[in-house]
Amino acid sequence: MTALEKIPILVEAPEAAAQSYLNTLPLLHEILHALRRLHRDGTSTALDLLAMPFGPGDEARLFEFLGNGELSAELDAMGQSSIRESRFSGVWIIEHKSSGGRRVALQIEVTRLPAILQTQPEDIGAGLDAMQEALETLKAGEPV
Amino acid sequence: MSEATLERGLNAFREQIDAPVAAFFSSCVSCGMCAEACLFYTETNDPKYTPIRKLEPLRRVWEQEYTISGKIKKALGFARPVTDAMLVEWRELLYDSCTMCARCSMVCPVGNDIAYMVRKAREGMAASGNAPADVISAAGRAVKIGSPMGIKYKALEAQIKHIEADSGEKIPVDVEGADYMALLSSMEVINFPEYIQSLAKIFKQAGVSWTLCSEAFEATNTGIQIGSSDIARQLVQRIVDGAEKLKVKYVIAPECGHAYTSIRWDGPNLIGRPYNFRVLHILELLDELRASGKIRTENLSDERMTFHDPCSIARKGGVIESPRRLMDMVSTNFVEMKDHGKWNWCCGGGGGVSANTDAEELRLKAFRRKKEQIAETGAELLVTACANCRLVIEEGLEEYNVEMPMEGLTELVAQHLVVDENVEA
Amino acid sequence: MADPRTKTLGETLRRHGVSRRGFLKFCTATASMMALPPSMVPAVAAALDKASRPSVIWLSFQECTGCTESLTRSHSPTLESLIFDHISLDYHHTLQVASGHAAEKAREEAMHANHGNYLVVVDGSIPLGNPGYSTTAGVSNLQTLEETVAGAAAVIAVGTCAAFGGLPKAYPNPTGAVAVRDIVHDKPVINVSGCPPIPMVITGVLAHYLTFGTLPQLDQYGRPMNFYGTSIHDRCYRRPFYDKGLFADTFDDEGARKGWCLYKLGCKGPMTYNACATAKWNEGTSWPVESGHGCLGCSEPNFWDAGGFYNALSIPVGEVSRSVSYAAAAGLAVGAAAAGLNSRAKAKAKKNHGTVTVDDLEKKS
Amino acid sequence: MNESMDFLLWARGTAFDVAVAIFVIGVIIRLFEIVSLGRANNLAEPKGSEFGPGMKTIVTRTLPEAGVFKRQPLTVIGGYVFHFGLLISLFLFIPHIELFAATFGFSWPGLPNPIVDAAAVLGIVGLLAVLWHRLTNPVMKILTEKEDYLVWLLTFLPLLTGYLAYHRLVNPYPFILGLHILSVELLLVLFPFTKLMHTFTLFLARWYNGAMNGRRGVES
Repeated sequence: MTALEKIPILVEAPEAAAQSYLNTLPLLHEILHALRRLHRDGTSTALDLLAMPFGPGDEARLFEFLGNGELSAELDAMGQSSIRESRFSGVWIIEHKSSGGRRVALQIEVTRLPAILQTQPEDIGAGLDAMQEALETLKAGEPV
Repeated sequence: MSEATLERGLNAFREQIDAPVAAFFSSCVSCGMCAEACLFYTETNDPKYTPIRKLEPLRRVWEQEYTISGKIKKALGFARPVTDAMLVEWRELLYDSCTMCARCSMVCPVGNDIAYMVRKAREGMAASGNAPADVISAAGRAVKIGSPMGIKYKALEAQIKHIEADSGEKIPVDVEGADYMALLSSMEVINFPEYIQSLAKIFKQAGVSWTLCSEAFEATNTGIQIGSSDIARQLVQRIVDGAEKLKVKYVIAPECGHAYTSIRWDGPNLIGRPYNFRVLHILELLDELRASGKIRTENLSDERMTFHDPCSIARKGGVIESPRRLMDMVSTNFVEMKDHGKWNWCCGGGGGVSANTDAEELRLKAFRRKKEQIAETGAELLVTACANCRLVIEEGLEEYNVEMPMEGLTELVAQHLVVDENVEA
Repeated sequence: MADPRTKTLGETLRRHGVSRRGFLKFCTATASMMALPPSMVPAVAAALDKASRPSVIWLSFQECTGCTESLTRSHSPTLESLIFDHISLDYHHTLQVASGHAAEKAREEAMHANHGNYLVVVDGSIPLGNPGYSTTAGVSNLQTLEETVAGAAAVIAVGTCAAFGGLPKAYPNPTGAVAVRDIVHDKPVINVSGCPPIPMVITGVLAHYLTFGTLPQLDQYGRPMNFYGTSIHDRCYRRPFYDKGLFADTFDDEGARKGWCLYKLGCKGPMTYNACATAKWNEGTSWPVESGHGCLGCSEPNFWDAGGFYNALSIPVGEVSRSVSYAAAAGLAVGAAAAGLNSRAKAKAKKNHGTVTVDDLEKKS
Repeated sequence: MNESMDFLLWARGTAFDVAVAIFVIGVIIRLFEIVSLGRANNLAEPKGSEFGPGMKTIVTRTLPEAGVFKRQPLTVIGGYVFHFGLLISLFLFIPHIELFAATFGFSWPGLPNPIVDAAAVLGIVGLLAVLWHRLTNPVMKILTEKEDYLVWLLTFLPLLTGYLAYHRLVNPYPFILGLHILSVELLLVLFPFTKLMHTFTLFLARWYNGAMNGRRGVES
């Protein structure tokens, strides 16, 4: 993005951004249905927002509507990721960026807790090893 | 003179086809609406009587001779030719089951004037010797004797004497320089001489200078009915000669439908020049006399009366409002039929059908349409202005055992006429 | 890398210190890139974990290098680059360091070592008019292609030139250009059309092969359904304007400013199948319609010859008004002749009129 | 291998030019053929004029007479529905207007697509209804010839393929769009040589009818 931002761009069509393209409403209904399913029988749903035909401003309007909830988390693995609950509990917005800062995935997850927040079994193993090694290093003498 | 052959008939078709005919055939989409306007279909439910279908021979000639695609089809052998056998089959359709009433011409969504084309198709039928035998004989009598019913002037002369003796009215004959020359249909001479008497009474009161012509009293034109312009021309010429000889200003068509159209609308085109007199229908003249105050009526009847519009006078002749004003002169209780004026239903006997015994059974079937129409009005008296309609309706009513008196409108006006004894003829 | 071919993608990433969370994130992004639904992420993860490293040979024929540019134009490390890092790109004119005989030798070695397993990527069309129109190291494109493809597992035709003949094939096709599919009949050929194709789509196809070891489901043009299954029109954010009948008539009118449908300005979205509307370009910044210009239909066969770019799709390719006026002139001439024939025929009928009298109304038997 | 796109290009290119040329030449020939047959100068003293009543009949014949309407409502309603559906789809769909604009150099406002879509559905339903009527009504049965079915099909196909193309019910789109255009070309090619000519000649026919009756003082 950095290189593109250096190019002076005159935005000729501010009206275009200001209007709704009617594409977000069906999506919001889809989220509502997913939330209803989650409430009823605990079924989780994930929606890939990059596969949505968004027009200018559609995404901003969607996020404005969803708002911010109680919880938000940052993940630093192969680039930054942000995971936050919307003002509607159970509706999560997950954005993954690459190490270069480019967005590689944008999802809505309708679930109790997004899986990516849970520690993965493989990582627990790695954590166990790492902690053991750290403690062994500690035994060598220095105080904590 | 030439012989009645298929080729002469086909040639007549070729001659008759003009731009309107080509436009009509090009426009037909076989929707069948014309059938619903035709009493021969509505009363029989037999689809073969669908008006546009009656024109198939003419249509084929048009397609094969006057369109590129038709010529190609013909060259490739796909075209179905018009044969003598076909024309024989079509005789019933073009003569027995069509009175040329032109009701179909009024409803066709694409605007086809089917009656106009039937008239033209009959040229080919007559020329190829496929006209009905009865109409052929009537045409022979009309040309050779002077009237399709075979009556000569002598018969009329006798009637005139009779009327003059009975009523004391004077019937002027061959008066040179009279304003009006009245024409008659032979039916009036034989069946309804009251008409002649009524004319005398009304004209005397109105101070109209009129005459009959001993050489040209017959107004009907079998040539038009059979579909031969050559014969029709001979018959019209007789009237034109008579009128010109007597130097009249007006010729008055009698209470007869096709007589009016043939002398009023076809005549000048048959003889190839405009007249030097004008043609009026008797109802038009009476309406003029009414408007100018020359005739008045009294003792209006409160009998429930209805009026049957003869197709040739109303829908095909444009005399629609005059009879209504005249009805109001004689009745306080005039009721219209549901479909009237230009939308009237034919009596079933026009266009030569009443003269054609082959068509009799069908005509009586088709008459049910008129019978119902009359019944719907609840009228006690049926008035019309065509001797042929009157005979056909009387016969039809008799067939269905309906009691219903009938009158000619001219006679009714004469009956209610205010007669001022001081007026001199 | 000791023996890169034996290593799975999971191992490679773990060696790079990528956590399982990071791997899951990578899989989510990959699934998104392959246009797979999020529910497929676990399957993608399981497959990618075990994915081995394929050898890829990239052949460039009659092309403009736009396709390679599209793929490599990223400014920052991307997912595509990760996928690319994992494949073994053993031959690519533009990108490889080796040149001349060394380069050709690398290709031959890769073909030999991975016989039956390597992927061939082709960009550019193949001239059949005269082999001399395009050669590499004195070898005609046709020969190179046939040789290289012989031992390949599959061929990916990247760009409209390779997929459909593209601009070289545009009328009057001076070089006799043909598409890969016109030559290769005995190997699976995946067409990744577009001029250029969306980089994510190129990588997505590679990722699919990498992930599942199979070729994706293809449409009738041999294109992966998950990218080319829906038209631009059906996924266009301006579609509601089309449905409402709101169109831009010029590029600077009110409709254009308000972002209305560009159909009248020649947008070929309705006949074009591609993922631009969702994948977008320039790192997801925008795409032609969003920037205010109609779709040219560049991922479709013969798009170059499909009439003016600025003519609505419903306007015929030729000049109709000219055809109409010529036809009208011809019609007047032929019509006049037909009219003459009819008038003559009718005049003749009038001349042949046999007078009808009452004595000859009956047929003579 | 690019069959459907090649097909679309052919339909939008050569085939369209040929079809339009045949259509234009054919229609002109047909009109010349009709008018060249002439109409005799009428010598009878007129009761009314010809031109005005002729023009009036062109308009008034669009409405049916009450009596025949009651007897055959399906002919009238089916006819209206399919004609309006067809005409709206043909002349008020914006992609079609673009084509007319490119051909004649002027255009007119169109209708939103859902309305055109509804009109096309009505057109299809209307055509199916009139076909059913033609197959069952005794009058239409006796009048109907092969050409009537051909003409029906020629009219039906563009509506059907247009509907399928608009809703993208057939894949790939270029194929169905090509079929749609081809069906129109078929219509154009056969138009001048079939009853489809009524589209133009009905104006002549109605005018003649109105004029000939108007001369006699009758409104027809």
